[in-house]
Amino acid sequence: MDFNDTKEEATFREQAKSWLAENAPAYQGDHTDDFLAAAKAWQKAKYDAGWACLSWPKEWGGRDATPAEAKIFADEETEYDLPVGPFLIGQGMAAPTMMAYASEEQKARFLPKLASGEEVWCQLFSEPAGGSDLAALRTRSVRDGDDWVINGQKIWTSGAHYSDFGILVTRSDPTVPKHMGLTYFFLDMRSPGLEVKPIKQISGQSNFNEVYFTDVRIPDSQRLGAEGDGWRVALTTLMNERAAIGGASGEMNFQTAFNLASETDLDGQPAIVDRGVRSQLADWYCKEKGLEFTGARSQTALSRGEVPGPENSIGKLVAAKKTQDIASFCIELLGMTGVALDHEQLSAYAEAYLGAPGSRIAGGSDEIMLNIIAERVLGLPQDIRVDKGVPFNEVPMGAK
Amino acid sequence: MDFNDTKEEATFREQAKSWLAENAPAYQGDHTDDFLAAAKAWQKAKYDAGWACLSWPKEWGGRDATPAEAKIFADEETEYDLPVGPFLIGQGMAAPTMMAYASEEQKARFLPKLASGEEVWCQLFSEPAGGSDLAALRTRSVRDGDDWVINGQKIWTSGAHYSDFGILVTRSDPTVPKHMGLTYFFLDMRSPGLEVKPIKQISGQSNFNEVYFTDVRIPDSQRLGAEGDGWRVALTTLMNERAAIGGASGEMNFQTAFNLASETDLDGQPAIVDRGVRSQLADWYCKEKGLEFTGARSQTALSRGEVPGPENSIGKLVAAKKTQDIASFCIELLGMTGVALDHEQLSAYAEAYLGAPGSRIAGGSDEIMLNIIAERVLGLPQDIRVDKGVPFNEVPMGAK
Amino acid sequence: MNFEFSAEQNLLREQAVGFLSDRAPLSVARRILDGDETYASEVWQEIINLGWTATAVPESHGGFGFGHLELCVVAEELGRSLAPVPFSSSVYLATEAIASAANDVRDDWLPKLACGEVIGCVALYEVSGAPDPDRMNDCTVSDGVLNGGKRWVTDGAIADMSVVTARDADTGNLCLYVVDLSAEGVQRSTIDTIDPTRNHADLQFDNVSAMPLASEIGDSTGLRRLLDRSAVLFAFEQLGGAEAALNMAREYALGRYAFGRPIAGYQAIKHKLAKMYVAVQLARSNCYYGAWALATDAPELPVAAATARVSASQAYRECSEENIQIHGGMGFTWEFDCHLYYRRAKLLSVNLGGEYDWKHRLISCIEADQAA
Amino acid sequence: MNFEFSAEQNLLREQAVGFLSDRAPLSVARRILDGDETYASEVWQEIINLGWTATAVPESHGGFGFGHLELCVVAEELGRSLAPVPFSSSVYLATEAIASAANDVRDDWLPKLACGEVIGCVALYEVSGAPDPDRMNDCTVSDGVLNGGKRWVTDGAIADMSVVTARDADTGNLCLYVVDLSAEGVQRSTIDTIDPTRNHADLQFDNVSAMPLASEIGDSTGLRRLLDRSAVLFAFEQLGGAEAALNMAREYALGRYAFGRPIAGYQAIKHKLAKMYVAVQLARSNCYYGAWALATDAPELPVAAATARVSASQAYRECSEENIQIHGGMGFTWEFDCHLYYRRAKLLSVNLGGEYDWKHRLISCIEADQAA
Repeated sequence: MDFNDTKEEATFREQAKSWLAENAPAYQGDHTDDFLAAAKAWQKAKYDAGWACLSWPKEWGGRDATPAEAKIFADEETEYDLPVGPFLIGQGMAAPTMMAYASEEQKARFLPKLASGEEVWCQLFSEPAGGSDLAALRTRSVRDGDDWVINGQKIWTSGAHYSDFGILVTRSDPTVPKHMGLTYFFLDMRSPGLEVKPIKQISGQSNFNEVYFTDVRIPDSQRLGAEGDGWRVALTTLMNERAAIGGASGEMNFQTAFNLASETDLDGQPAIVDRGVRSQLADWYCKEKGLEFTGARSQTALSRGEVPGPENSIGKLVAAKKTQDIASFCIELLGMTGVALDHEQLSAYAEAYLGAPGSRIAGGSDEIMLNIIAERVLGLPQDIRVDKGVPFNEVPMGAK
Repeated sequence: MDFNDTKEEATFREQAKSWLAENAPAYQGDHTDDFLAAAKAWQKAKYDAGWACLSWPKEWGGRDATPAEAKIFADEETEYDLPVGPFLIGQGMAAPTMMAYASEEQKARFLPKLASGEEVWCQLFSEPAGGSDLAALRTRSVRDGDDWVINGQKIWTSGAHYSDFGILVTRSDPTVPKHMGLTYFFLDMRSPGLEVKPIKQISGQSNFNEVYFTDVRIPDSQRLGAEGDGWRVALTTLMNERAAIGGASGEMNFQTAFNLASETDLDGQPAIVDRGVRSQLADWYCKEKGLEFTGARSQTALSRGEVPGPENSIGKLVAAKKTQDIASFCIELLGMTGVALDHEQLSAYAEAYLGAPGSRIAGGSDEIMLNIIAERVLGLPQDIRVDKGVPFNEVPMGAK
Repeated sequence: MNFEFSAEQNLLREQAVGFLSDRAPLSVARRILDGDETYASEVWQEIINLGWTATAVPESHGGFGFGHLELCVVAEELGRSLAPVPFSSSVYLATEAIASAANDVRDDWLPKLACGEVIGCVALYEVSGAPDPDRMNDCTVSDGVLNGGKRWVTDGAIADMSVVTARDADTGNLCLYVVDLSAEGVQRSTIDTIDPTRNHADLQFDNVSAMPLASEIGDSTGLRRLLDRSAVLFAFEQLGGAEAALNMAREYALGRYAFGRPIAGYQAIKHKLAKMYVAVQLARSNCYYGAWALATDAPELPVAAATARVSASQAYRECSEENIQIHGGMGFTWEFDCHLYYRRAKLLSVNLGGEYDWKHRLISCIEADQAA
Repeated sequence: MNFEFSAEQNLLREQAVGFLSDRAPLSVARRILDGDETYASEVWQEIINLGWTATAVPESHGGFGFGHLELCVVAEELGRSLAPVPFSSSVYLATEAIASAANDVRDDWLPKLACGEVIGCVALYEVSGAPDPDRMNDCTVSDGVLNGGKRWVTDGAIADMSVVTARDADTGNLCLYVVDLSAEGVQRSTIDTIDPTRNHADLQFDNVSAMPLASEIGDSTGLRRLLDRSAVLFAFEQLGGAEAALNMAREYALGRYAFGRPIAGYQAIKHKLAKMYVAVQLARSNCYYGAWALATDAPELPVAAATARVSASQAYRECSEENIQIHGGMGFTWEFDCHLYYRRAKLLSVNLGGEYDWKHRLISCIEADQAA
């Protein structure tokens, strides 16, 4: 029971650390001006030096590293504030799917450019009417000669506006049960008939898009898996989702609340003196440490060549609610200062409070996380599915 | 918006108050020696003076009072510590069922003795395998000439050991769906073949019994409703349940915690000085007042001739958990004193902590209360019933 | 027992519901959110025409002479509609303060507030935290002249007059003063908050004429009473908002299908909605307690106000957060209305001091009662 | 990264699981609950034979010289089994205290504790509340003679020796002393608690000979260190109990049918179990942190111990309460085993100071760290 690397891991970490120390700072910090260009430059630098997509085969731009090594590099990389977001989906979800289902030619054509950051990919799965019922998608694909013609709408597509390619699940046959009529493709995001619209969130930010398809044509050669077998392909993609998304970020954490409570007056004393405040802070500290050390246990499993299980779902569940609660606590402590403009923008606490609902929902709501834990970890029965075996076009859909 | 009675109600309350002031004290206080005898004496006193079962017709021992008047008397009655428990089920649940389904002769025979307290009744519905699925009962009734023969087991029967009669739901036909094969009876609790065993609870008390039936015979004349129509009769009984049970008692309430926090040292000061403690206390105060005034709103509905709805389920839900939390809080505040013997018995807080789980479950668990509110108040869909329309003897039952 | 609103009061409610759903649906709040207006002036004008601003003002001063129960009804419905108007500032706060002022001040201002000729507000804050009299030291009045600054004044950029807490330069007592905001020396700068549907401004006073509300009320007694009374009305706004968020969540859950059935049929959602309902019911019952105490000026007012306020803040927080959660992905989009309640809930929760402060105060009031 | 128990430690765990499920199933705890025995002496004897009491004692003093990680493994499994034996008192507390004592005391007592020849305990409490050094003033030692009383001593009626906190009559310092409980002048009276499966007694000392553990440790330093170290081990017992309660609930929910299907399939139950699982996982991870700090005697020990303790107390409370709730009517019967966890959870939660105290302490430790 220690926090130390094995000898091999320590060597690897040293190499990673030293390469990062030399190269990362140049790409660090404020990259809002041209975030994508900065991200591509950093990815290219990693690729050129052999630090991109570590666990991938060498022939596609990786270095055949172990999952533990990949995690070590990722951890060290987060010590710097680097622009890595645009590649998470392409490298984390599209690439494993391409590896499993694309032709050798396609792999040779696309994977190295995913690794080098030259091309950015997005994922076109969710639809407005679907929500947590992912397979209830309606975007239609109809075969037309050597092409497929796509009509419909996707939603929650991160990075659609700057992506070069996308992975897409469609319904090719609505007359069979839900999971059986799906077909999976990848496509050029500049295809005619494809329109991207940003979604404005509560927080005012737009991290997601809606994508509209009007007679978009995809060559059949870009089908992944057999016609009607799209759900199986999608599961390959989704199995990699949790790993790619990671925990909710911790902009509002214990330390935020601790610092604020130390600086803010409550009844003539610093709020931190108050035992009720302390109790609340201690709760968050224990949650945060609990997640941190759960992470250490996962890393240990990787080190031992084991696969960490869906128990990692607790990270998102606990962290997102904690962020909301900490933001709310800080606002209440500050009173009106907490909800008002501060140096031309809303207080960081108000911003976090507005952003938190998104964190509690995007990538799977609290309730979905609980279902995952209940079913996949504890082995409890699935919810009853009234749509089981029912042809998709006969399943009740409601109005919304 | 006031707490005042209407003129008629005020007059009635005055009469009730003055009669109670004159008569109640004689039956008040420690009645542990022969609880049942004390209860019967008090009921008889009320009956003789015309204060028993106020809302019943006069011919059966009541006085045709309005529901609001009945509630006023009940409220005034609780100002004294009187032994009323043994009659709640008989008068509150058995009697309305008898009024609806028994013959005129039977009503004349049984109702006045229910009102006078001469005879005590119990309710034989729940079974070990049933739980919240009340209709899944298995106790069999088989027609044999003019009699029915009963075999099986009931559970959670309050007062079975001192009751004279009982109301009973049985399964007369297991080959039809759950709700369709039930038949309802009343029976003499001294019938041969009937055995009562007390259930010991966590708290060490025994408020409930198991009742075993071995070839118990009931005359067909004591059937209530048609053969196979028992569920409809049972619903009549159950509709009166919430009213009869009322909220969980508040032995551990805000004042308990407030007093203890005022007397107990925390870090060199009374705990009440601590804002975290205050915040906790305030929560309970708001819950308690919220329930109290929700009661006032129900009483208003009665005064206006309206029927208070199932929103009263919130009383049990909120109060039972609050009791558990207050007991737990008090224990934690006291440390070892809270869990140890104090004057030859466990601290009142430890006793309450041991009793609380029963309150959170008996009469419908927290989860059932939430379902009731969701379905009956908010009109949300029922849970999916996989046993719907399935013959009872083909429904999966599990091992427990 | 008559612990409900009367038939007449419920008639007023029906009228309010009809008017607000017609003239102040959520699209009006959204117009203010997305646009440059500081408030919905046409809705405000109609509210004046309906006489709501005069509800609890005595007939002697141009009001309707209804009691405060009627005002509670209006407050609940305004809270439900999220109407972006300066009602709370002008009516719960300024009018309440002026109504208890000395004769001359009252006779001067009350009719104008009642008939809507002027919009009032109350300026309390100088520093962060709850509105604590001990931490109001910047504004002082000397020889009837006010100097100093106030922050985060709700409707500060809209109002024509403001009640201001300030120190009497001679005695050091914290008193309530009334100030004409059109006077020279008043500077206002609009600030944005988490809820852009309500106007807020910082105010600066440089040698501005200020009238004491009542010379005999020293220290914080007058302020405390004002906060308690307005807290009941704010609690009703919170109650209305909480119930609206619950209803919105319920509607959505009934209409939204997943796996072939409405999500309202899944226990996770059912029980969440049931818990929201419980929170709303407890808040409603406690708000009625507050209303009774407010209307009868009962000695229980401080306890009742704190009880109502704590319950209503809790209910609104829970309902506004869970409403988003039940909406799933749609819930955190700008396009859906969920965030309007989420924003308003947080604003209303902190604007008279947060839940933790009111809980502290509640126990203090109970301690005082039980010691007496 | 190697933040898990080692293969050897897991082997020890397997042995412990095997032994305890065979020799100390819940029926043993129930025997003590319902009967007159103070503890399961036959289980205790076998535990001694297995050498568990010698786990972390150095070989020089008759122990196995394993580290404290092995002791954590044993603690978790004992917590899971609810074995009614004086292990925590004798090993986590008395042995830990003696192990850090001055040479003569250590050499005298440690081998006896290690080989199980004597059972030890620690006597801390004089008044209600957390074990606060400032509130231990009744017991004093003058010229090596102890007078005073201690209350609620776990295993006080079973133990052969006790470590006692008492004031040095000369300096007023609170020090740790060791007392032979068979000595004349020791009076013990067994008391009952919420968890009758564990023995408790009040102790009275009238002129009893007492040896200081270490003359140089004055005030509460020694006590504090002892509490921190034992808190980690208690946290592991709580973790084991919490997980056992979770597993019991899960099993029951899978086998119990309502409306034709297992109640484990209803979201209200599913999500409850998932939340219990989350609490247990967070507690487990934090317990490992505590174990690491304990085993390496890291400067993080105070923070790590408090973190483990708070998390484990929370997890055990939640799991033991919800286990009953999931069992429904059966859950609150004496006959079902749910209450065994419910009782033990509450006992363990308060016996070194409750959750609220440990949270306070956690923040104090963090403040000290961040100030340094």
